[in-house]
Amino acid sequence: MNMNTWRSTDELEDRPAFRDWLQREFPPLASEWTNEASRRSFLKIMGASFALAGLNACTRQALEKVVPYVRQPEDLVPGQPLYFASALNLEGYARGILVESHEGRPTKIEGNPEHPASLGASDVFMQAEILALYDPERSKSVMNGLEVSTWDEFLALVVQEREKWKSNGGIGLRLLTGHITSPTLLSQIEVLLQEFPNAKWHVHEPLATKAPQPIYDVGKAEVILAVENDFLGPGPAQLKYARDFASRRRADSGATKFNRLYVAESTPSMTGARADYRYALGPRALQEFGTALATEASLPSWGVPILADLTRNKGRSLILLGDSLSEEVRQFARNWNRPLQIAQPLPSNGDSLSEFMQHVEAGKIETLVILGGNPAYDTPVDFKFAEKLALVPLRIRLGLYEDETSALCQWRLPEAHPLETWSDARAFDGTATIMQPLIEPLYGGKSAHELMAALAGNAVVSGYEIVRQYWHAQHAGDDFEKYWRKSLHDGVVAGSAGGKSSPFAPSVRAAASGSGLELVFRPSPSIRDGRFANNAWLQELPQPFTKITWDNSALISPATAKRLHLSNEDVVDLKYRGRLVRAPVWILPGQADDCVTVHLGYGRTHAGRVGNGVGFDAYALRTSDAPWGGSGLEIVKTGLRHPFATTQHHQSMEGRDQVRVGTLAEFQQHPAAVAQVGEPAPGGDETLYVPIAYKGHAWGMAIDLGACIGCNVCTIACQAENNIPVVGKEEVARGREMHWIRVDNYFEGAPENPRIHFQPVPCMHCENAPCELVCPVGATAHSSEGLNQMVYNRCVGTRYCSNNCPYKVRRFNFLEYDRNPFESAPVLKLLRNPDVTVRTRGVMEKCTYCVQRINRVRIEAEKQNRPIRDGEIIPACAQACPAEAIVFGDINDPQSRVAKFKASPLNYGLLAELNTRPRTTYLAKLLNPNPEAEKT
Amino acid sequence: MNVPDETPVVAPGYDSGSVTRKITDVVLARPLGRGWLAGFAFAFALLMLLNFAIGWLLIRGVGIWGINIPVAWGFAIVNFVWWIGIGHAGTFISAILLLLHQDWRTSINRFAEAMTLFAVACAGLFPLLHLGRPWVFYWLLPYPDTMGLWPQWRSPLVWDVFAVSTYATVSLMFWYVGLIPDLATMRDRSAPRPLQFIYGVMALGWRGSARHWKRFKMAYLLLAGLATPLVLSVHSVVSLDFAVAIVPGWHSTIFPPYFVAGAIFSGFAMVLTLLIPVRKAYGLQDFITIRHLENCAKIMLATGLMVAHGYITEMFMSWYSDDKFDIYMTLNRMFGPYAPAWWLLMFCNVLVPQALWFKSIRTNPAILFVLALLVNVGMWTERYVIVVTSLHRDFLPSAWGIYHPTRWDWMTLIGSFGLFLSLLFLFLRLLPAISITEMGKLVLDKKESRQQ
Amino acid sequence: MPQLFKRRANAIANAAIMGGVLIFLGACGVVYALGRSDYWTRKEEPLAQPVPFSHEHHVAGLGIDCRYCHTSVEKSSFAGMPPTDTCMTCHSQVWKDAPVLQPVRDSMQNGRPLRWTRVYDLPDYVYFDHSIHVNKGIGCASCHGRVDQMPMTWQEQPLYMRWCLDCHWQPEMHLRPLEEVFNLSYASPKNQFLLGTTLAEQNHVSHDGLTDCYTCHR
Amino acid sequence: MNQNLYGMMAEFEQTEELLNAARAAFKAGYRKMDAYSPFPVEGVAEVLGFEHTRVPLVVLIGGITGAAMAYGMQYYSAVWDYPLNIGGRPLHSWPSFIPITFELMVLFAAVAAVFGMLLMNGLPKPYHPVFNVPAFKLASQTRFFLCLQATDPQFGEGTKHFLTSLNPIAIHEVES
Repeated sequence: MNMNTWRSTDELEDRPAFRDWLQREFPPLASEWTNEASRRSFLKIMGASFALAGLNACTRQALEKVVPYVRQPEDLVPGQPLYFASALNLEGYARGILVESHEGRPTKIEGNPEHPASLGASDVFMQAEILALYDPERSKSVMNGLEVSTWDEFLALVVQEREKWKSNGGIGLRLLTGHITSPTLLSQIEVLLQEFPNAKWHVHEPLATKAPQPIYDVGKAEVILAVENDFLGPGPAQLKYARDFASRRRADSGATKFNRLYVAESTPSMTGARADYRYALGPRALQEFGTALATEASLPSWGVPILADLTRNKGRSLILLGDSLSEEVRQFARNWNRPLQIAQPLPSNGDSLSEFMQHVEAGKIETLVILGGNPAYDTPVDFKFAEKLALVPLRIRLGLYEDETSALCQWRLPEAHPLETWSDARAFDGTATIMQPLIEPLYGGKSAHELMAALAGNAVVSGYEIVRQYWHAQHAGDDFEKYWRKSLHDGVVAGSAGGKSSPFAPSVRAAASGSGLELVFRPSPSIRDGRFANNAWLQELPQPFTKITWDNSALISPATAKRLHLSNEDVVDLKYRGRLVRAPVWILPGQADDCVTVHLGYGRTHAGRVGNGVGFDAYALRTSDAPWGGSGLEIVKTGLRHPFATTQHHQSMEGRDQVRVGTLAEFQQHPAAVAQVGEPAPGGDETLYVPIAYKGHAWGMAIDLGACIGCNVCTIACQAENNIPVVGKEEVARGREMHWIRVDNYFEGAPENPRIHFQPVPCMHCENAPCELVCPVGATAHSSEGLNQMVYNRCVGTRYCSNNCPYKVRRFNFLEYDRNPFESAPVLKLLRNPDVTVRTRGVMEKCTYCVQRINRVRIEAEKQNRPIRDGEIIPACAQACPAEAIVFGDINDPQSRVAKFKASPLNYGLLAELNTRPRTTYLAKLLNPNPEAEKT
Repeated sequence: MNVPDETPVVAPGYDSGSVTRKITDVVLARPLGRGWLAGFAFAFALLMLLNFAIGWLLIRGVGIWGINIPVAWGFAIVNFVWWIGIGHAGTFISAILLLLHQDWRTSINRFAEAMTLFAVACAGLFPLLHLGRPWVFYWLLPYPDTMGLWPQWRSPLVWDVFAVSTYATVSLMFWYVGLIPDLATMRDRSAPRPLQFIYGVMALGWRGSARHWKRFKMAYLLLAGLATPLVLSVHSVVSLDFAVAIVPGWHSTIFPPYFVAGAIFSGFAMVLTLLIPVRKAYGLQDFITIRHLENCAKIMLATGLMVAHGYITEMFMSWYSDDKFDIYMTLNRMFGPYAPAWWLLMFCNVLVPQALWFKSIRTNPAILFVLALLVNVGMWTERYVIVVTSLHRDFLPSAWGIYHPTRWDWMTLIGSFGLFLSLLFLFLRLLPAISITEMGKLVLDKKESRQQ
Repeated sequence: MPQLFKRRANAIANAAIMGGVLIFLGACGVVYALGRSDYWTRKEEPLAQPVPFSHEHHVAGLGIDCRYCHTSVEKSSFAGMPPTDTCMTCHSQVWKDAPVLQPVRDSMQNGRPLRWTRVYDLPDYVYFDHSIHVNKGIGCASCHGRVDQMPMTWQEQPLYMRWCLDCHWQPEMHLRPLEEVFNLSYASPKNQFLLGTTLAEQNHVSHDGLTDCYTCHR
Repeated sequence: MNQNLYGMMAEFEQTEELLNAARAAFKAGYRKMDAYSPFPVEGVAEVLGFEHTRVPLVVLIGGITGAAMAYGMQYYSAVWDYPLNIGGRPLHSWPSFIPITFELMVLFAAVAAVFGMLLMNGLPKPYHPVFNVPAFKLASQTRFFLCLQATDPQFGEGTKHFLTSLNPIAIHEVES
């Protein structure tokens, strides 16, 4: 009985000796039995452990308590989750969400289908936000210097300050925020600035693009050229773009005419991976290409057919340019794209950071209020923000964490998490969402609204009133209550799209000139600009292409590596414009030659226990004049080595056909030619056994490789849904990551510019499951609906099933991961999905097709005596997928979507020749080459 | 039977009485030697190391080992297969050679059987330890539980449980039955009352009655008859742990015979490794003669060749099957990250035994000893190669991994030697290491055959 | 030589062997029995509660329906434990100041919930759903027994897996008409099998899937 | 002659002597007798009129029982008691049931052999009259003994004389 073993481990844990021992055990870097004391205590425990191992079987189940409410909320049915609509911000832009809440505990975030920026899907940051909510390391109390203070004491201070401001119109009062779209907050700021005309508001957003990109209708584009523009990658509009793009790449959905994607970029991006043609060029070359494109002069030979293709489809073609390209080129592109523009570029306002810094130096600033952000960490290094901040006498910070910026401020106010507060925000297209709290602030945080109200001398009002008042002002009239409720319920404010939105912090144009090695800055695909650095889920999420976890690296091309005699894990000094950063090297096929890409967001010093000291800080090289990189980089080998923890050591397909790719043309000529290759799966009759009939439902899954953009959200959605533990860098390095669905990444062809393939791999739920055959205790067996069941509490941990699984999708609890530093914090127990068992040490686990969801739906349907509808059951991965690449359903029902997918000639089973008869199958990936380009 | 041209299996000039005296004196008359004490102390220290490693294992879990996904089996299974293999020589000698009337076996079968028991004890340890939750090992046994669940009979691991436990039980009984008359002798020869008493209890009051002897011989013969197919089945079942799986490098029909051959191969290597020092230390050269060593060497040569044949067949089949996974596996063994291990095993198991073609080497204890040691290493490496290299790169390149043993892996392996040696030292000290009755009979028969 | 052993040694030897065998068998028997014993399963063991709540009094005496307190039993996996104010709906009038109800009043005042001891405590890896059982015609009494006759509530059934399976293997032996689900005194008729089969027909209770592992374990 | 006499015992040095003695005794009509030797002596038992043993039969029965139980148990649990779909294999996967059937057959047969033998030999029997003879300790080492039991009708005054006629090294009276 695993609960017994738990208890026995508890008994051990209570011994202090053992506890700090465990501390030293994790990370397992620390040696187990170095010093005398622990060795002695060890011998004690060793004795105990034998006793316990014996006693385990002989203890009665302990008595548990059941604790009812005192007053039970009306709409709450104990044991049944509730869903609330809200929104989360990325660089200020809202992505609508639905939050699942169990007895008042938010446990899971899904996209809100009503919301234009999520369309029911989600990105990795949305999924991980739930962990951020409970993060035990968020700042918990108002601090004044080293003193623990209170909100009231702070208000007292504000009162004094206001007297001063009243007298001088707020000279020296400065507001520094990230990018804000919240209508309420904007109006609050406006009010403040009106009251104190001499006060000023500055905006800093580390990843803000130079000029706001309009939003285009990718779904209508026949031809797309993306230059250094990762529109399928993480970003405020990623989910919409991915959905629209994928909708034009489905051979099954009747769309016989694919769109065509050309990508030229310096470092592989999700967009590049999906391209029909990809060109790896350094920033300089890209700039030249851009100019050539705009001027139609001196276009490289490979560019000619592209331009032709674009021109042929003018009006139905897009040129999407990255920020590093010059304004002229971007203007040219904007004009070109106008026909497909769906959302206006948002007007810029607000004062720049450079101006702010001048005022700081000039000593013009007396009181600085920093709302969120983390400028001390992520402002351009040439601003020397951190050291100059001391010139400001009074520094007030509202922040989620005691981070680098907080460390420099006297007054530090704990900020409430978006899931804890009333607020609102706009999506990229202006659609407003009213954000409602799911839970009382866990750590007594305050929202920006409450702080602004306080500054405006109106400290008493609650966040709720502030937001409500704002919207009441927008929608006067007696049906406001209805309007309000509807907006809350739907998660979008009707007709708010295109509404007035907020400033972008403009950053000066990138200089793409000079010579020598080039440096390219990119946000980290996992932790973005560093704001998610303390989120263990994201840190452990294998980054696309490199599959590195818990690190960033200097990405260089194979050729460059050869030239500089560098190999993976070599540590080098990056010397750039008189600054130096020490970084480990990773050789990335598809990276442009003589160009080094570094991911921002790492090397945090005040992120928290999870994020501190992970990777190196690339901001230390990032200057205000060239935020996306530039020339003049020097690499000096140090001779040191830095081990990476990657989850995929082998990225060549070894001539095997796990990912099957063809062209649209091939497919249209011989539909079977693309997917039905290699050794065929044995037919159903080629068996000595009596085939097992699955009479009722037969659950199955189809994954469309043609749609997958490799965004990783399935992995993290699964982690959130199934209580999958984080194991830490050491364990990942040992090959013990626990993700139930992994996104395999293969490179095909020449290493300088290979084709890149993604392949999400969950459990295949084979009908002839090899794993089941070898389990000595029947801990894994087949259900009557064809699920490959894994019963944790029966598992004895022989691990034979994993050995015999050709897909290696099974995961083993080599240690008591639930007790490691990433999981052990008591508050994290609130995060657990109550419908999924938390696994103990020594048991196997794997993808269950989210059986808890299947059972929930089945029970509801049974209670209503009706059949289960197609699409009613959605596993976490499928629900999160922005490209709708994962389809789940009943393959016995010919009308179901999954059955239709599986009927497609593109459908194939992974390693089906082993006669495992997988229930999870794949749809081959189709490319749409340009006949002319083929000629050249 | 007599083989005039060869060195005798017993040096001339012994009658049953002197044989008895010489053997029993090893235990009864000989004082507690410094050598024995030192040896035992060393073995016991290793045993404590094992204890230590196991304790930590139970507290922290199998994660302290180097295993991972994909290589979910490591040292534990390698050691298990290796030890169980070593166990096979004992039964082979005492059962199969008995049925074949190889009378030279008499002077070494007792010792070999003891070795078998201890090896099986070591082997039995590992399947338990390698479980993620060892405290529920009993779920592998059929018993009427409150869950309504049973073992999953299609799993080779369950077959293992039955095969190994049967093997252990039968070997133990075989060994003990053979001991009974000798225990009677010990009872009657030992002076101090307590000793007499202990041996007396163990001898069950054996008095050498003719009727008893008749039944005894019959039972012993039948046990031998049963042990023979058993010993073959046990390692076949062990090999099925691999052969039943679909992993390239495991999924092969040649495994059972080639594992059995390998087992006997390594078993005899271990017999030599132990006999050569022991016969010297206890001056038993007259009973354990060069002839014995040479015969063991011959068997090693034969089984070694079978093993080599196994290797070749494996490689041939993976080429002949034209299965891309299998071919890759074979090449990966030769040239992949674990190539050194593969070449080492080829050297130890294929090349080294060829030296045994030469009588001069077969009859040179010193060289034989070194040779046997090499074979022991080789056979361990073979299992390592089979377990690890097959797993670390199977079907999907994306799931390929690498395995490095941790210090806890090594401790457990080395510790198991401690267990083995401790038991062996105690055995040498407390029980007649050579079958007295059979030797007595043997010298008598020899005398008769000489008289004729 | 004088005999090493006394005459009776033979008897002793035989006795020892016999005894050994018997003790082994005995031990097995004990373990077997213990696993099924009421001690081990806590069957029929009345547990101490913060308030000596009597189902007998409330159900038999006052005729309060199960669902009055266990409100979510038809809707949710969890049958629901009555919040304090449910108790107070009556006990603000009757037994207003009975000392035994002090904890209830305290809870109401200081807003701290009552902490009852679980009587039916399934292991954490077992997922039981009340609503589906109730909606498919498994009576409360089938698992909870005659709570209307329990002054102190105890666990009526052993709750080990085989017990669950007995019903999941043969639901028709336990199904009752839906209107009888909350009737504690309902007695299954002689032709239960026939009745059960027809009920299974009506309420779509199918055998396949009932004994899948994932039905209860995830 | 004294009442509590178990029998008379003659001590020999050679197996042949024992054999001849036994033959003679049998011819002389002695039946209740036994021969003792440190190792099995060919033919003595037969001479004493002990032709064949039932050990093989016991083993056979043991083996059959083991095999039957093993297969029965597997069939019952896998097909009848809790049928599970394991990797799409038939419930009655008889080939997979063979190994355990074989192993348990061997186990039961072996156990039957050992315990059958001990039981039929009436062992353990720590106390036995023959041990009363001091010289008998050599029976497990170098000497061979023939013991005529007092309960034999032939046993009487003549017995000692008869034994002397076999010229043993010594003759011992065995106290019961």
